[in-house]
Amino acid sequence: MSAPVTRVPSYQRRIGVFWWVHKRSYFLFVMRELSSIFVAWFVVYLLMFVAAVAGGQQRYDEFLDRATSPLLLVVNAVGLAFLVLHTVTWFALTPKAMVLRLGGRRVPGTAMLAAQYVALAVVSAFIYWLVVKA
Amino acid sequence: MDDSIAMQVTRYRPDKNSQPVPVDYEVPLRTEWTVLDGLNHIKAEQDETLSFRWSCRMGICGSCGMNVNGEPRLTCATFLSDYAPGPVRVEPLANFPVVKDLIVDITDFMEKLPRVKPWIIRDDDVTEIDGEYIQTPEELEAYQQFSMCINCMLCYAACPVYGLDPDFVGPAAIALAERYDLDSRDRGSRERLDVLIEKEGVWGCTFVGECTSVCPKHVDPAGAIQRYKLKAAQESVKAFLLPKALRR
Amino acid sequence: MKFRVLPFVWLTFSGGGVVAAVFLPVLVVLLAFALPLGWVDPSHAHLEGLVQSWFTRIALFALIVPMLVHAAHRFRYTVYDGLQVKHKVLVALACYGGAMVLAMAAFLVLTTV
Amino acid sequence: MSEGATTAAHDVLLVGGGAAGLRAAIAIAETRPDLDVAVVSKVYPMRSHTVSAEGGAAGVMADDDSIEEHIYDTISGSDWLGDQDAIEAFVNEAPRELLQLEHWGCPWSRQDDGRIAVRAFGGMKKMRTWFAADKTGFHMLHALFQTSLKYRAVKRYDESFVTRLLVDEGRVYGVVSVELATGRIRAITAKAVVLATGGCGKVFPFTTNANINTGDGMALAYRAGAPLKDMEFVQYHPTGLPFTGILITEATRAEGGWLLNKDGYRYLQDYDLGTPTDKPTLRSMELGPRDRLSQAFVHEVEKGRTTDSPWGPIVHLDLRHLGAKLIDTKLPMVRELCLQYERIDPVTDLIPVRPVVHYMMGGVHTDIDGRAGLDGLYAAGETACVSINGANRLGSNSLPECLVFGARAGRAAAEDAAAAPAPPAAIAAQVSDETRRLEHLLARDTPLDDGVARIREELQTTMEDAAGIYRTGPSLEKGADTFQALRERVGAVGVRDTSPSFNTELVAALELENLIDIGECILRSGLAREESRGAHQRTDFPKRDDERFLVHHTVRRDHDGNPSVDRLPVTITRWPPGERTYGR
Repeated sequence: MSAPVTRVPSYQRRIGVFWWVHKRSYFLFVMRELSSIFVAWFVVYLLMFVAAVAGGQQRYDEFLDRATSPLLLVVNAVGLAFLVLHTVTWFALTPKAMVLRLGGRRVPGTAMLAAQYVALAVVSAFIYWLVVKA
Repeated sequence: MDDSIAMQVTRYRPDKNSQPVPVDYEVPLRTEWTVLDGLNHIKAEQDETLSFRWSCRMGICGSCGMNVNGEPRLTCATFLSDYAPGPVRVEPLANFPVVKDLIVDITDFMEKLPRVKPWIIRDDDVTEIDGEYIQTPEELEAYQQFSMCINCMLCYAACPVYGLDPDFVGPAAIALAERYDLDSRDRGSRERLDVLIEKEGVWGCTFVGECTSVCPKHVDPAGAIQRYKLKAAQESVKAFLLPKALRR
Repeated sequence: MKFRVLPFVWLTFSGGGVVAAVFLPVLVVLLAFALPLGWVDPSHAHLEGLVQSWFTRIALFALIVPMLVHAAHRFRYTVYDGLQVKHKVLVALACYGGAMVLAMAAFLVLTTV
Repeated sequence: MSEGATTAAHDVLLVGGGAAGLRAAIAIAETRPDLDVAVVSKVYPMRSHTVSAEGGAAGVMADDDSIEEHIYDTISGSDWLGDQDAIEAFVNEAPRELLQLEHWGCPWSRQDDGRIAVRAFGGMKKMRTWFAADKTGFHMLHALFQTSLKYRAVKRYDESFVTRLLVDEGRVYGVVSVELATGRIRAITAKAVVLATGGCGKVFPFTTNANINTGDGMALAYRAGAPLKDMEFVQYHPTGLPFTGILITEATRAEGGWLLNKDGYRYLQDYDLGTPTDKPTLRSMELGPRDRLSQAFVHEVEKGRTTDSPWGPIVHLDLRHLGAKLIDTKLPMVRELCLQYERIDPVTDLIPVRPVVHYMMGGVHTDIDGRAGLDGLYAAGETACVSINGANRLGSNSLPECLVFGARAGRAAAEDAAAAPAPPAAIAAQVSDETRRLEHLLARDTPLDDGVARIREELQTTMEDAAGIYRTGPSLEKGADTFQALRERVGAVGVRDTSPSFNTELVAALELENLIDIGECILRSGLAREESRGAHQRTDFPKRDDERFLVHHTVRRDHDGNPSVDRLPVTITRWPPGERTYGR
């Protein structure tokens, strides 16, 4: 079926650039999306770390030195907060985006959520062991 | 409880206003009155020219959606007393052009809906019906929630992506596509995927999730859209990796 | 089945999202706080051994690329919607281009160390 | 709206986009794809009042059921006023229509083995009511609407209000409509017009009906000279929520709900409706027909055994013994509505209910193929009176009625359109007349102390007082007198909103004209029927009188514009009039 096209005269409202500050859920959404900046930043940071380690003891010490500068600590602390926001929201959204079926039954969202946190713990422990203990 | 409440209603009369303006009214505050009852009171007693849509006043026809205090709501299912002492701000649904007062133009949705082919598609061409397609309660349950959409447009009003990019097919239409995909009687998921894999299909969605939170019928358009992305990705990978003969 | 590039980008974006959610927090805590502030103190030799291993380098590259795509893809839509920059092609080029440059840098760093 | 009317032309025009209109549209698109079909509706089709139907749709399906029994239930339910040939066709075709809808995706509730489930319903001897939880009408309407989208050849004029039928020498050639969004007046010509605009509950103050149910199609036909039929029969549904009038479906009682008076007593046993059993018994007690249950309520009020509420006396519907699980799977919307509008939970609380105007048995007089009293004019659904409902409709017969007779009217209209003459020049004059009339209405100043809303309210109260569950000659006379005065005020009323775009006040004024015509027809038909039958109960004539009144009343507008009532024989084939018994 098709409706005969008659364009109706109407008032088109404009959306302001700061549409997302007026509502909590929109604000959280934009913050979540901005975590992407810090993901990119930490990738760069990770590469700098690898380069520093590979560059020898002295370059590694210089790297650690620079990393304790207040500016970098603040940037990294803010970045970590955004990253945690990313992790929490990403985990929360996964059960909504995926329907997992086991034996014909839908896996409940809470189970999927729990599984992700378990994965996070295992991976974190492994990497901690790899870097610090092994 | 006070015996009246202020309602601030956004009005736009194309022959009188160059843009929407808020107008204040005072209506009786009664426990059983909804925002829609307040508007009807204004129309009957204070200003006959106030225009808005409504019909069933039981939350099923989907025509009385408006933004109440900034949130898209069915006004027939939103009680004035929940906003006491007021004022209650009533505006036309966000993201749609305003035709008059609280009435928005939803032609765009009406044109998009047929694009996702929301009807049963079969490969067999049944001409004589001699019985029902068998569908177990579990198979029914698989799509039931997506079949609850009343096309009230609250999800479009809540979706910033639709507001900023009107080409986006949008939550309700995609949820209805998913409703038919999940229906065990349907064979049309490939055809719908071909529509939704385009860039104005599912990809504009950034999973704000507001469509799902504002839905008065607990449909989950946000989930449907994400699942479509996954489906599109899986099918694309399959098409890319497998030789033609093995696909499907 | 129509061929479209977006599904592949989205798949990589999602993979990157998982990696960033699962692997990145512990790495950040270690590399940005625990090591510089001396909460833990593995020897330089140990760390050097770790980054020199081909396993580590391949693994890192495999983690980094999707994370870059993730960041680029997400940032691209944030710029469209949040900031309402309407030069869509330009934004896409800048975001995915930036990710590609960083991926190449990562490749260089990881192959030359 | 001053540039005059624009024009469009189609082969078949459907006025109304609910179940009957959409079913007709699809029937035409399928059987005559060469024809150009258009649906004009004053709301978007998915807003149509079909959407509010809850309980289900009857169709013989179960192995222990038979066509014969459904026919008999419907005839006795109609108090022998239904036309038996029409009822036979209806019962025969209903199952196929419901299956067709199943093939179009309607999510019917199922048995464990995947076959269609059926439930009990009032006045039905067998379980034969198909249901989609308790949102049957909603699901049917959306399945029909979405399926209709498949047929790109079918045009739609959404949110266009039809104000007049174009008639020349006894033949209908189309309509004049107002496109609401722009105020544009449009003449739409067609070789056949099907009216499917639903009911007229808004003639009464307290109704389950939606705001849009203003009897538009009935009034259009009436003003064009076609007769209406059985207009005295207005159905009260026994269980509506006080204040809102929201319907609590009969399915609540079919699933085992009880009606209790203020003493917690299942009062229906006092009204020749059987004896109470724990499990529901078909055609007994709470599963009696709607007319009898609503009448029993009035007697309870008279005996002082009802509970007072701010909105008048109420009784209680008790679902508590059904348990949360059954309520959630079979009656989810009832729970939702109670929680939302009454802030009570039927799992633990009693639901306050009272009878509420629900359905119009009467309507545009049609034959079995939807042919109304003018050439090229058809009607189907609640707008029409075929009649299968007679003096009282059984719950769950109205949805399949929309399908069966929507499809029939559609097919007949298509045949007609293929052979119909082109519109004559004479209708152009009618279009300009109508355009002038609408422009005049917009330009007219409304008296300061009067307005559409006020007159409508008085009209509705007048109807309630004159023609409620029980009527008398004097009450109907008095109502008719009041209508004379109301009619003068309607003639004088103008609209304050002068803008062309979405003028809801203009629409309300035009709807008011429809309401007053329909209300008057109800009162006049009611006066003429000096007996009590089904939903028409005259306390001054408390008995059914087959000698004088085993006839339909048709009401037609005479040359002075007044309603004139005539008689039409009831078609009786195999089922001679008998006593209506329930619960024994």
